[in-house]
Amino acid sequence: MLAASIETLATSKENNDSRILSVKNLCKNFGGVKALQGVNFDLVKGETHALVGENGAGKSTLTKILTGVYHYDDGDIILKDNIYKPNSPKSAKQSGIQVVHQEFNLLTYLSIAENICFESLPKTKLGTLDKKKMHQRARLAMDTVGLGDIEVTTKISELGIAHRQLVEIARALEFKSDILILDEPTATLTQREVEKLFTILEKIKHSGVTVVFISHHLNEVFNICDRVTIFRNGKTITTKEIKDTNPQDVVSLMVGKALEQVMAQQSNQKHFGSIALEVKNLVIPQSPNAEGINFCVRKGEIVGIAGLVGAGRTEILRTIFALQEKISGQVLIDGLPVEFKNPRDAVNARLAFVTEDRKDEGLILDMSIATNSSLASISQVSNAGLMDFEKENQLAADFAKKLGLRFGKLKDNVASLSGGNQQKVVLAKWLSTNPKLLMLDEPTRGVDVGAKAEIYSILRSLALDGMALIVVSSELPELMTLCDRILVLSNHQVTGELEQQSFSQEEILQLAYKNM
Amino acid sequence: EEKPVVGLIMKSLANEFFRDMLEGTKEHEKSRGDYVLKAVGMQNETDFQSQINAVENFITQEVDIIVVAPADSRAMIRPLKKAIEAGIVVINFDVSLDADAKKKQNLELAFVGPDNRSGAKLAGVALANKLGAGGKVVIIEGNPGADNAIERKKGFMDAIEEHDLELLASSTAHWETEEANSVFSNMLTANPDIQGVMAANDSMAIGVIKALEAAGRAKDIQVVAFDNIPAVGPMLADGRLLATVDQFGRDMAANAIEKGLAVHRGGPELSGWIKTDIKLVEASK
Amino acid sequence: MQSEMKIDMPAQHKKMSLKAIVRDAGIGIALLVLILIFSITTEHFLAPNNITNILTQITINLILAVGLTFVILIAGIDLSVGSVLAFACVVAGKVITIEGLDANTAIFLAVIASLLAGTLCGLLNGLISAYWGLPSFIITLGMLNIARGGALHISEAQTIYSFPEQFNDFGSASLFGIPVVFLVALLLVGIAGFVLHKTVFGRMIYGIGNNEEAVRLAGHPVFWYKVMAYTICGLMAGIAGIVYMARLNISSPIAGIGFELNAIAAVIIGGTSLMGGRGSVYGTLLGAFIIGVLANGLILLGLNDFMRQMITGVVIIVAVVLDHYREKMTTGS
Amino acid sequence: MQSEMKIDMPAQHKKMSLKAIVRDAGIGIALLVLILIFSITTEHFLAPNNITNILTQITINLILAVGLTFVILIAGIDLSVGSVLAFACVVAGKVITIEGLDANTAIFLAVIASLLAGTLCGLLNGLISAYWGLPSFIITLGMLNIARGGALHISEAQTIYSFPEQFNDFGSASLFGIPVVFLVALLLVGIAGFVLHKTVFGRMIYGIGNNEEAVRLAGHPVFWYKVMAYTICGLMAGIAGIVYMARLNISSPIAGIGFELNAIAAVIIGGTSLMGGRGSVYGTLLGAFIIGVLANGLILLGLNDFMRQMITGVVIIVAVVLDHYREKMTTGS
Ligand SMILES: Nc1ncnc2c1ncn2[C@@H]1O[C@H](COP(=O)(O)OP(=O)(O)OP(=O)(O)O)[C@@H](O)[C@H]1O
Ligand SMILES: Nc1ncnc2c1ncn2[C@@H]1O[C@H](COP(=O)(O)OP(=O)(O)OP(=O)(O)O)[C@@H](O)[C@H]1O
Ligand SMILES: [Mg+2]
Ligand SMILES: [Mg+2]
Repeated sequence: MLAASIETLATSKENNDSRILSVKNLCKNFGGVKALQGVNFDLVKGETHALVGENGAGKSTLTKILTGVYHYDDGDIILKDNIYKPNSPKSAKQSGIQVVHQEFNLLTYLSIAENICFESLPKTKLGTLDKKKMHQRARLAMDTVGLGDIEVTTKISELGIAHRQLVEIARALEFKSDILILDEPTATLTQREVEKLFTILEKIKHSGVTVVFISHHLNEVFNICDRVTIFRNGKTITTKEIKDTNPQDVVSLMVGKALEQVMAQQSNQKHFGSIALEVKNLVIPQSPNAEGINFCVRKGEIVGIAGLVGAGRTEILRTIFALQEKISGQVLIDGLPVEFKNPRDAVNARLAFVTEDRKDEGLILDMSIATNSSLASISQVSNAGLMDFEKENQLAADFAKKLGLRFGKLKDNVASLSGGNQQKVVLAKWLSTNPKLLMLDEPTRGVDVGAKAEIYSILRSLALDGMALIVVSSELPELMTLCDRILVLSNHQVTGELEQQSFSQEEILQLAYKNM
Repeated sequence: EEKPVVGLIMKSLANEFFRDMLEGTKEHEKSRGDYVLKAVGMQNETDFQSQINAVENFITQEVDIIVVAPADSRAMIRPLKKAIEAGIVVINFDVSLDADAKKKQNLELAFVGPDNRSGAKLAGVALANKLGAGGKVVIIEGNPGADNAIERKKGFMDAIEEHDLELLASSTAHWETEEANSVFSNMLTANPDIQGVMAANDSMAIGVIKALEAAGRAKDIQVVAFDNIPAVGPMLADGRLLATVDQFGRDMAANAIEKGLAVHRGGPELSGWIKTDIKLVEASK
Repeated sequence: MQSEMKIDMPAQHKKMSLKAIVRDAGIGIALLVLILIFSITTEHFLAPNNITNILTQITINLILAVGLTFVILIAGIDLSVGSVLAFACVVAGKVITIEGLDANTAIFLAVIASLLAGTLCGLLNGLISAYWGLPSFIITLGMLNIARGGALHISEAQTIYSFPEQFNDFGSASLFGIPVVFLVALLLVGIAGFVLHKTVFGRMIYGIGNNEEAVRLAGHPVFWYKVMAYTICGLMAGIAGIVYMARLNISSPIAGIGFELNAIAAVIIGGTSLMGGRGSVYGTLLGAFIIGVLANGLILLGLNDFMRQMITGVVIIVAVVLDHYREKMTTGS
Repeated sequence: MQSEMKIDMPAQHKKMSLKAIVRDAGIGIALLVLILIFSITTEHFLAPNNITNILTQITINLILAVGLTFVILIAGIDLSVGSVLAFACVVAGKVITIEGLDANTAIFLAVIASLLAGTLCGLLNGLISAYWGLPSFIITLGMLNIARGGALHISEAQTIYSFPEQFNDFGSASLFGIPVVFLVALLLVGIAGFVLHKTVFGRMIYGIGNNEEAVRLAGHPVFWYKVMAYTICGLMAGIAGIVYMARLNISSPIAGIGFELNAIAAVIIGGTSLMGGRGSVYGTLLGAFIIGVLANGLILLGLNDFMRQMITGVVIIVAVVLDHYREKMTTGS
């Protein structure tokens, strides 16, 4: 069912095919960083317009300028025939531009309803907060994003990352707007939610709202967009009609050269070693009544874990890494049972864990690239407790090179990097510990195609060198290109295990829905 | 000829007793007109360091006379000795430096000031006379560790022992009205048979009297205190406060300065304890 | 999969507030334990008289703590409340003792003066810290000195006294054995609870404490909401100043020294997070009770001053440790 | 665009610390302004004697502030330092006056006792707040009461005095006009700076202040680092206790009341963020100087106490506002 709020989204004016927004030669500097240096594009009323480009190309910066978060230095923006220079998020909203930012902007300890209605909380006649109306509106909005079964009084802190993203989208949809900008809305969603989102977008589009869609998933772009604008290094390269182009072209425009198909390059000689990790009858607090989980990973093998959001994939990794307690079951490393009391034990046993939430758990945003790179391997760059800065810089520089990190100086704060480059720093942090078992939760979330390919080839060569890897991902193509074996979870239970030759999206999805 | 400079080191000027004393010295300075007064107080009563700092600052400024009301009877000895060695005339008033400590440091210094202990005893005796032997009393003490608080408690205890009073409880209220009000209310609950209260200063007595009024016991419980600040005037007038002790604070510092100037002019060195007046002020009903 | 909407909102709503109450009441367990201990170990603890005492004694701390709840919810702090209390108190004392005013006018003007003085200090705290985005700890530490110096300056360090009788009577009046000043404090708790939980302003306070940037991105004037929180805190200190005067019948420039720590303790023991965004003014009420009951009970026990101080410290720590376990139990299950 | 890596790391590194120094020195501008004002308006400000005075006078605050820098860098706070100073001081006083010990043994044991007492209090603060993840504000507020009560209890509220002469001499000794106790404080600043900037431990302190979870996940024993920070803070309070004794030649159970606020002010004015993760102990040094110079200069100016208190408040606020503009200028360009 489509919420009434969406139907009212478009207070549609004359539906002439005119441009409602055009951006000319837009420039923006952050101190010395030239984030935007000549961005040109326009929006036609009612279209769905994709922005693509590598990490750090400037997509989010443009978004923030359009929504009044940053002021621009130079250039022009024309909105509905007027010069547009929003000086606050509020004025942008009043001009009809709504946004879902790439970073979460939720109020963690408030309820879903309060978050959704936060921009204009309903008031009663007495001027107090109208909770009834607020809950109604929130329920409607949650229905539109397919989360009607979650109580709107639930606190955000109790939600998983995907649900949080959907709440953000619900919040943006709740408000009337002419232009809706979605900055990587699908990065944290699984297939099922992505499809749901697309249905919603389709409806919005029909009601005359112009959608700006930012994503690193070109299949999504080609699925739902009318036009695509390509960014490279703070400039727009070109805008194309989707029907006149294809993903290969777009990729080569993005990276400036044809991308070797690393993705397809599957090595054939698979010699797996002994079992590196074995999990026996693992039961976790989130699902105390489920059957135990069993699986193993061999040296040199990449095992993927698929499943819907909330299936419990993250929890398994967190349990292995001793970030949460298990109820029962056993974890064996190299055939020996281990009882990690804390992540420290896990790291000492040469496990590594790239978490799904890099902002909260992965990085120290306000510290330098070098500091973050050496965080888990600090004993390598210190001597009897004394830091060896030269070694540290060398280590960071090595991994930056290996991972193709785009950065200014090693002492720059990680916060100044784009999302994808931040992810590479997380990888650097763990790879520098030279782990035996590397666990990755959504390793390429928000990472651009080029970097993604690089990361894939890095992971593969690590496996070739004998490392055992577990990859949790919501992108089935990612799992299918990367993994030697895929474990499917549904509702905290293993519903299947597929070998490479039997990989298929349909099969995986079927298993994923099995226990729902 | 240049006028001699007097450095006056007081305790917390937030305390109205010292504030009043300071006003007295200002009048004195004006009326004599032959010296320059530099006065320093401290942030709070326990801020000994700032008194030491003040002595050091005065030595730096080469004042001629330092007149000091020590916040701690022992901490000040060493810096004052330094001042004397620098040729400054030092007068100790209000609180006496510790005799034992003085001896250990070989410091000869007279003390100009009241006898807090016998003052408190005067108040205690006034209460004892009213209650008769066996009267049940409590003490509301000043800041623990503060010399005048200790002296006053000793004075109260002297009266209690000599007149066979019964001490039910003794607690600090840190010289403060509100705390005295709370502390005493609670004491009264625990000991409903209290007949008399000895408060180490008037501010605390005000809190005690409010608590008595609230409990409806103002008539049958007697209060004595110390300081004679203006705010207890009405309470003395109508008998809510049985007695307090006036140590003529307004003149105390001025007297000390007077003595210092005399020594500075070449008068004889002072020695021993030059006691200043204290007087029991009783309810006037 | 798409579930139908649940329309039984009232039930849902009730359930939530019940849970919230249990959460808030959590520290109540510590309070009950304290009360139980003192009821058994001392004779007079539950005497009506003593209960009146306790209520009177927590009044001022409670009023200050209510104001601080707003500030702490936005992840700020206000160290100046004790000094502002004294400043407001002295200003009101000067006004109420102006010669030639009739009693009612004097009282009215004094109340206004006190509230204005408090509000002004709070407003300054808020404007300075919010405008420049400076840590409120240091700004209000500055204000602590300014307001205290101001109070001493205005009063020339003298206790101001002899107020109209009606005014003094108000301070010691009681209704069915409950001190009127405590009822005033309770009313303030109620109003604050209403404002925090039932109004848009309240949501903004919680929102800012959770994620200031998100609130700003949602287009709200964060600056003004923050200023308001500090201003309310100042206003409460002003009210506390008047209550102090009415209760003790004097205005003292050295009133309220150290009160800030007690008030902040009440707020934190009451479960409000110093990181902002979480907590409630009802928790603050319980926190103030814990501190008040403890002070009262330990004196009734006849412990010496030093033991009392040590035990107070221990109980403060134990209270938050217990609360931690309770919270874990409720969220864990 | 893909920037090539710069491998000339040494230069890079040097540049960084230069910028860091400029940043730290920022508040130095406020300090210079103060010094300038006092040099012009007062006669004795720049007299060698007076400079010695200032150095002596800031010593204890500086030592406490060095310890607090560690705690504040991990986003904690320690309100107990003033009380812990008194506790350590009294314990040492008891030890140093044990009959029958020869002077050197007595001094040695007293120093050990003081450091142990301080360390113990800090350790407890750290263990309790880190183990249960409780707000250090409230835990150390508890400790404030416990340590003070303990100090009063042990000393029976009496000042302890008459220490060996060597000990007292140490407190007033000076080297080329610089008080030895200040040199001790300066040495502590140097050690703390080294630890914070050059060691793994220091790196972890900054990391925890920025993102505790990330440090934990990287396999570091966050718990122990946090406990260490509080323990260091306690140790510094113990050192301050011994210095207090040496300087004043007494051990007073009521020493150090309110010192925590001054020390925290020094840390914050020095540019360390209360949110943790940002700041340096060199900034703290400047912060302590600002507070000390201000106190000294205002007395030399002969202002009355209340004015002094108000001006102190205003200067504290102005100092952080100025620092805000300086920071904006350096990062903005
Ligand atoms: N607040 C800031 N301060 C300094 N530099 C910034 C800031 N925000 C962005 N940048 C820089 O601007 C450039 C563009 O970043 P932006 O976030 O717009 O990239 P993006 O295209 O959204 O990348 P991604 O796909 O990884 O999200 C990057 O080089 C980034 O480091
Ligand atoms: N609707 C919901 N209400 C409350 N908690 C939920 C809900 N959905 C998921 N959770 C819980 O939130 C936590 C994190 O959710 P998340 O979406 O990350 O799921 P997950 O189990 O980590 O699965 P995955 O990593 O496979 O997406 C999990 O403990 C999950 O059980
Ligand atoms: Mg982006
Ligand atoms: Mg997950």
